[in-house]
Amino acid sequence: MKTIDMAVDLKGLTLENPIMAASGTFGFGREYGEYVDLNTLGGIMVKGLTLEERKGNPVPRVAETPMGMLNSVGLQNPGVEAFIQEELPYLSQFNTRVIANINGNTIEEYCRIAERLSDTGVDALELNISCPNVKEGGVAFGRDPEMVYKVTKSVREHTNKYLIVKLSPNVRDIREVARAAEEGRADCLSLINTLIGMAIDIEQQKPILARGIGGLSGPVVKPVALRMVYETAQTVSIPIIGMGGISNPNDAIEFLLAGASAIAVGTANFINPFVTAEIYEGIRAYLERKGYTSVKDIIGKLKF
Amino acid sequence: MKTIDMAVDLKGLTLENPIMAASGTFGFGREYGEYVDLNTLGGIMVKGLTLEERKGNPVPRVAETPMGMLNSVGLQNPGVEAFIQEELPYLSQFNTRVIANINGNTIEEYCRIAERLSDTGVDALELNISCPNVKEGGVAFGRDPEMVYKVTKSVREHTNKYLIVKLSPNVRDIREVARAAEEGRADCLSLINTLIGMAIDIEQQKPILARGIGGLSGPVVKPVALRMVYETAQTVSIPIIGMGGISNPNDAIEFLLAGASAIAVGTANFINPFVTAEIYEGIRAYLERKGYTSVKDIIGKLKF
Amino acid sequence: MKTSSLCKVLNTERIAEDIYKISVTRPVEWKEIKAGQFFHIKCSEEGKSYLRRPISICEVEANQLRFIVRKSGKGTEALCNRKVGDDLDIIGPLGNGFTPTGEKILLVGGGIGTAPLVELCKTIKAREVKVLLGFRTEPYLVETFKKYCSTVEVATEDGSFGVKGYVTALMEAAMENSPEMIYACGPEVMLKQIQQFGKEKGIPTQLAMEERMACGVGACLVCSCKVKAGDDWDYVRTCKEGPVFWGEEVIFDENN
Amino acid sequence: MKTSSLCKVLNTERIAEDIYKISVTRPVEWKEIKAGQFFHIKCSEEGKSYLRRPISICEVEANQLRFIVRKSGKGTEALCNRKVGDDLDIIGPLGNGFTPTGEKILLVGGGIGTAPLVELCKTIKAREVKVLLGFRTEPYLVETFKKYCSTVEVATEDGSFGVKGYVTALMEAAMENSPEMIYACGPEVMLKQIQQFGKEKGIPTQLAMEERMACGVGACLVCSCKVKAGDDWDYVRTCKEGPVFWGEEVIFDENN
Ligand SMILES: Cc1cc2nc3c(=O)[nH]c(=O)nc-3n(C[C@H](O)[C@H](O)[C@H](O)COP(=O)(O)OP(=O)(O)OC[C@H]3O[C@@H](n4cnc5c(N)ncnc54)[C@H](O)[C@@H]3O)c2cc1C
Ligand SMILES: Cc1cc2nc3c(=O)[nH]c(=O)nc-3n(C[C@H](O)[C@H](O)[C@H](O)COP(=O)(O)OP(=O)(O)OC[C@H]3O[C@@H](n4cnc5c(N)ncnc54)[C@H](O)[C@@H]3O)c2cc1C
Ligand SMILES: Cc1cc2nc3c(=O)[nH]c(=O)nc-3n(C[C@H](O)[C@H](O)[C@H](O)COP(=O)(O)O)c2cc1C
Ligand SMILES: Cc1cc2nc3c(=O)[nH]c(=O)nc-3n(C[C@H](O)[C@H](O)[C@H](O)COP(=O)(O)O)c2cc1C
Ligand code: FES
Ligand code: FES
Repeated sequence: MKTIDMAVDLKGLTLENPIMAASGTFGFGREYGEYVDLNTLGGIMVKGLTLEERKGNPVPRVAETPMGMLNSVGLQNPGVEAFIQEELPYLSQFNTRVIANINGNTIEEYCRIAERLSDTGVDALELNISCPNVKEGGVAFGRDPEMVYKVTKSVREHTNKYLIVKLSPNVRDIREVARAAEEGRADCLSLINTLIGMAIDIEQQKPILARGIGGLSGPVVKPVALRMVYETAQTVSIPIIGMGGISNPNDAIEFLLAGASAIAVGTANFINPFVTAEIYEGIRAYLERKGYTSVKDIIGKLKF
Repeated sequence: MKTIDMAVDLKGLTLENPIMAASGTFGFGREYGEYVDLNTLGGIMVKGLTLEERKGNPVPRVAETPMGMLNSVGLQNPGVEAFIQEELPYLSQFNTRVIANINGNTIEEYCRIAERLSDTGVDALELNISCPNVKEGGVAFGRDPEMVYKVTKSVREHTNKYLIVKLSPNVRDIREVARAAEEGRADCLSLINTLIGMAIDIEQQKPILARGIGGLSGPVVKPVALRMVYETAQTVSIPIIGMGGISNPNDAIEFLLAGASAIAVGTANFINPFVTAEIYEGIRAYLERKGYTSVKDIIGKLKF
Repeated sequence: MKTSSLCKVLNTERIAEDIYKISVTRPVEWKEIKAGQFFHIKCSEEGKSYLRRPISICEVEANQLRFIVRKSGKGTEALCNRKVGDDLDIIGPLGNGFTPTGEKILLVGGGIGTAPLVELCKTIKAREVKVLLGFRTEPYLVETFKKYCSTVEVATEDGSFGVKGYVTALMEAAMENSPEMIYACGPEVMLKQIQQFGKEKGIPTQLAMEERMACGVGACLVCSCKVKAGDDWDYVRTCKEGPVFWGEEVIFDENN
Repeated sequence: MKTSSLCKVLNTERIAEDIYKISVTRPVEWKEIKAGQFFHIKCSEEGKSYLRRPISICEVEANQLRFIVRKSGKGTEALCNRKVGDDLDIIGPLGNGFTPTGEKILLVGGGIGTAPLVELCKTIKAREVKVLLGFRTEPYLVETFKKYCSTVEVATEDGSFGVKGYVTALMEAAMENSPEMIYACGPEVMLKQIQQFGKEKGIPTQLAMEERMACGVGACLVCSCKVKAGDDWDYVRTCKEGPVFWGEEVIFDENN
């Protein structure tokens, strides 16, 4: 077995390997820590945090769709303070990057959370400006390039942490939004968050989700996510963390070729709790078979 | 068997039943005419027409994705004149509505095609401002509310035909675009056209489609389409033709409940050439079982 | 570290209309399995259903596990159609399970909610176990329960078997020998009535709740159950803090 | 009006690595089936593959149809894994098929492209039929061809069977008895060479082309094949105007 260098460099943040867990699908690591060795992950993006505890939306919060699911969790979380006290010490034990996914209703809230996290052990902040499941703020921020620029710039001024901006796919042109985040001095972009969808129970003639609409994720969104990652990689010069439907090594490699420097796995964990480990092995095997010595050799190498 | 009234009224256009064939998936009716009796369809939206003949994009033009497909046909069509001479007489034999799907690179081109079709036997025009597979025009028109308003208004001034505007899902907010089309005096909206996606062959390290990106359709897009139809129905007062992934009676009923007055079936024809007939029967059976006497009774009747 | 388990389907048997008994091999790693816990099953390998489906353990044997499944949608249909010899991808056991306590206990099951009570009935070390079962029409598992406890009473909505009506109608009579605990599983309306009943009679209840799940292991927070938290309320995870809750904690929503 | 057809799988046999012979019942509605036509098959009922897959007819019998399928992706894998007794949802026969003509003919097949030539070889009424077959390594169908024609020659890329090299290398020698027609099916590079060869020798060729399909019936226009149209070129439908084209019409793209 040849040694293959799996480390990736996100220009300011290095990862031991390009496989991360996507925010909101991996809790604070404890649960899937029983299935995979958290030390083998490049990074963990924790459940979206808000300034204060949030109870989230009423149930049902999930609906199955063909090869995908809709969720409307609505950012249920214990608040940034409880995260720092109760979850971060646990996560910090592992040799993996801890990324705090932060959410606000106003620019000020984003800044305050960022500030609060600045002196902690988190390795990076991921600005979630695209959660479709909160009524106020969230969506509007992520859909408008002007607002993306503003919130990124403001948060940038309140923290020295490595700053990832997570983009919404529910936009007119992902390139506009990506450019705005880059101009606001994001260190990195992550995409995509969920598409917005709906499902109806025709017997009861009402939506399956209590909130009516929810975020679509899983294999269904992969073609859209991959296209957006590709377009973004053609547009910005900061690194990209690609996600959206990644369920196996093949999917992950597609994102790397399209220009993602790292990838995150979300919904696929629910189907297969071992999937991150399988993706690691699969990428390794692909690189070996194709004669590469480093995963960096395939990033952005799509022939087109 | 109770008599159930399957006719729907699109305010200016009546259909014998709400089931239509979606543009680009049903050619000019000849091929699927060998599988289903075209008289049993509410309407047929023909392959997208341009002023002049178009050869379309290089192959491969199709890629399979989980529960869906990407296409990049690129509006291959014989041109509006050849359609009128060679295809329309065939289609006019049937007791079904014939809808011409029209495409241009400029507002002027849209107007000229509309004008040319005004004195023919087509029952309606469907303005395709959202085809993702032509380089010029198409996408830009459909993604920007201002442009949607302009092109709709201009075409409106050049024809007396019933005017349907087909919306792109690749927008920031479908409601903005829907409102713009309504203000431009569209008689009806149809949605959604395809999402934009990509697929990569990791062995060859190149996109599967020759053009790189393509339009995503099939069951995968249904949750997004349904949400957009619902949002649009809450926003405009003109009727809506819903489409996107409809593959069985259940799907069709979801769209009707969400507020579509009629539905169109696209990609599902490829998997099951009899699907439109099965959807007709399935809707009938549902209405009967639930004690309705007319399909109109469920349109927009979502309890939410 | 937990490992993935492929369990071979040993037998699939239709025991009532749309109700199947599915027996699978028991992996050696799964040492302790408690009544009320569930397994998260990949019903279809091909994508007919995408998410796993939570299915309660019905009976635990040394070398096999038994589930009772109601064919109700895409996933359970695929599951019930699995053939003998197929490998089922299962994770579990998950959730908390029932807390066995008391000498005189009452088990109340409605429909498919009768299934998890079998293992409870079989393992609980109570002196007196009484079982009340409710079905819409065709009953099942009645004989199985009879093997493990003294009294089994059945109600059916259409009166086709046992007493006509809801299972909760049998509860008043069951008070005669003053049960110390009530364990229940079934439709929400039934659980709500039992909660109320327990409160009125001063008998503690444990209710096995159902909620739509995604991960099944506590990571995604879609399966929230509303419970009391001091003067306030809180959402906890049905898959992790549940699926079994004490009757006094659960808050049922008005509109359900 | 055409009807849907469910064909029962009668037999599935692995005939080489990743190559399967699948026999299904022949519905009575399918009266005429021509060599070179194809069927559009729903390989998986559950969504493992979504689109149908085009598969050429290999042999037509009174009561059954035989396909040769190479397991290469999701759909063909699902198809090859179908069990005896399963119902396959098939539409067809589709496309134009070969035009049989001439007394002395040459058939050239490469890899899985050998399959459609079997039915042609079997039904063509030519005096002399010579068959050239090329494989990467393990050959298949050779004995089948031998049943229906006098001369069968084989080339393999690694020389493990027959002549070492590409099948096109056998063509020069085959010119000895001056064939009047060449029919070919196989990878694009092979077809391109045969087109060129036919042009040089003045022998008409018919090439069975492959292109990715969606509808298979001519409605969606994804399967375009570039052909000459006077001084210009045109895209025609591989599924409808093809899959068999005259060699002189086809325009192969440079970069392929
Ligand atoms: C802890 C727990 C234990 C259970 N034990 C059993 C059991 O032993 N036997 C049994 O037959 N059923 C059991 N169920 C219910 C079973 O999980 C659902 O009937 C099943 O998920 C529905 O799936 P489907 O494929 O039939 O329906 P679909 O309509 O295809 O399901 C679509 C989605 O909705 C969810 N869903 C739909 N109905 C329910 C429901 N009632 N509860 C939870 N999720 C639902 C599914 O999980 C899936 O994600 C249990 C549920 C829970 C939460
Ligand atoms: C007219 C015609 C006749 C054919 N006859 C046979 C036959 O007799 N036996 C046989 O084994 N194969 C035949 N093929 C090729 C066969 O259809 C492809 O191998 C198959 O579609 C690939 O599907 P998959 O599920 O293996 O691959 P996947 O990679 O899962 O396919 C994904 C998508 O790409 C398309 N695709 C991928 N490769 C090809 C290809 N080489 N040609 C066309 N579409 C492709 C598929 O149809 C599908 O839509 C024929 C193709 C055509 C066009
Ligand atoms: C249940 C669930 C909860 C999620 N919560 C969050 C969140 O709190 N913050 C966030 O930025 N993204 C959240 N997401 C989005 C995912 O991180 C990811 O962007 C998306 O699901 C696409 O990836 P996937 O298809 O691999 O899941 C959530 C997704 C799911 C399915
Ligand atoms: C192969 C193909 C070609 C299409 N061509 C057109 C077109 O010419 N004009 C148009 O307005 N829409 C076109 N569409 C979009 C469909 O009409 C429809 O809006 C979309 O596919 C979503 O519906 P579906 O999921 O049911 O296919 C095409 C779709 C496909 C799959
Ligand atoms: S199902 Fe994911 S937390 Fe319960
Ligand atoms: S596959 Fe649709 S036209 Fe050929």
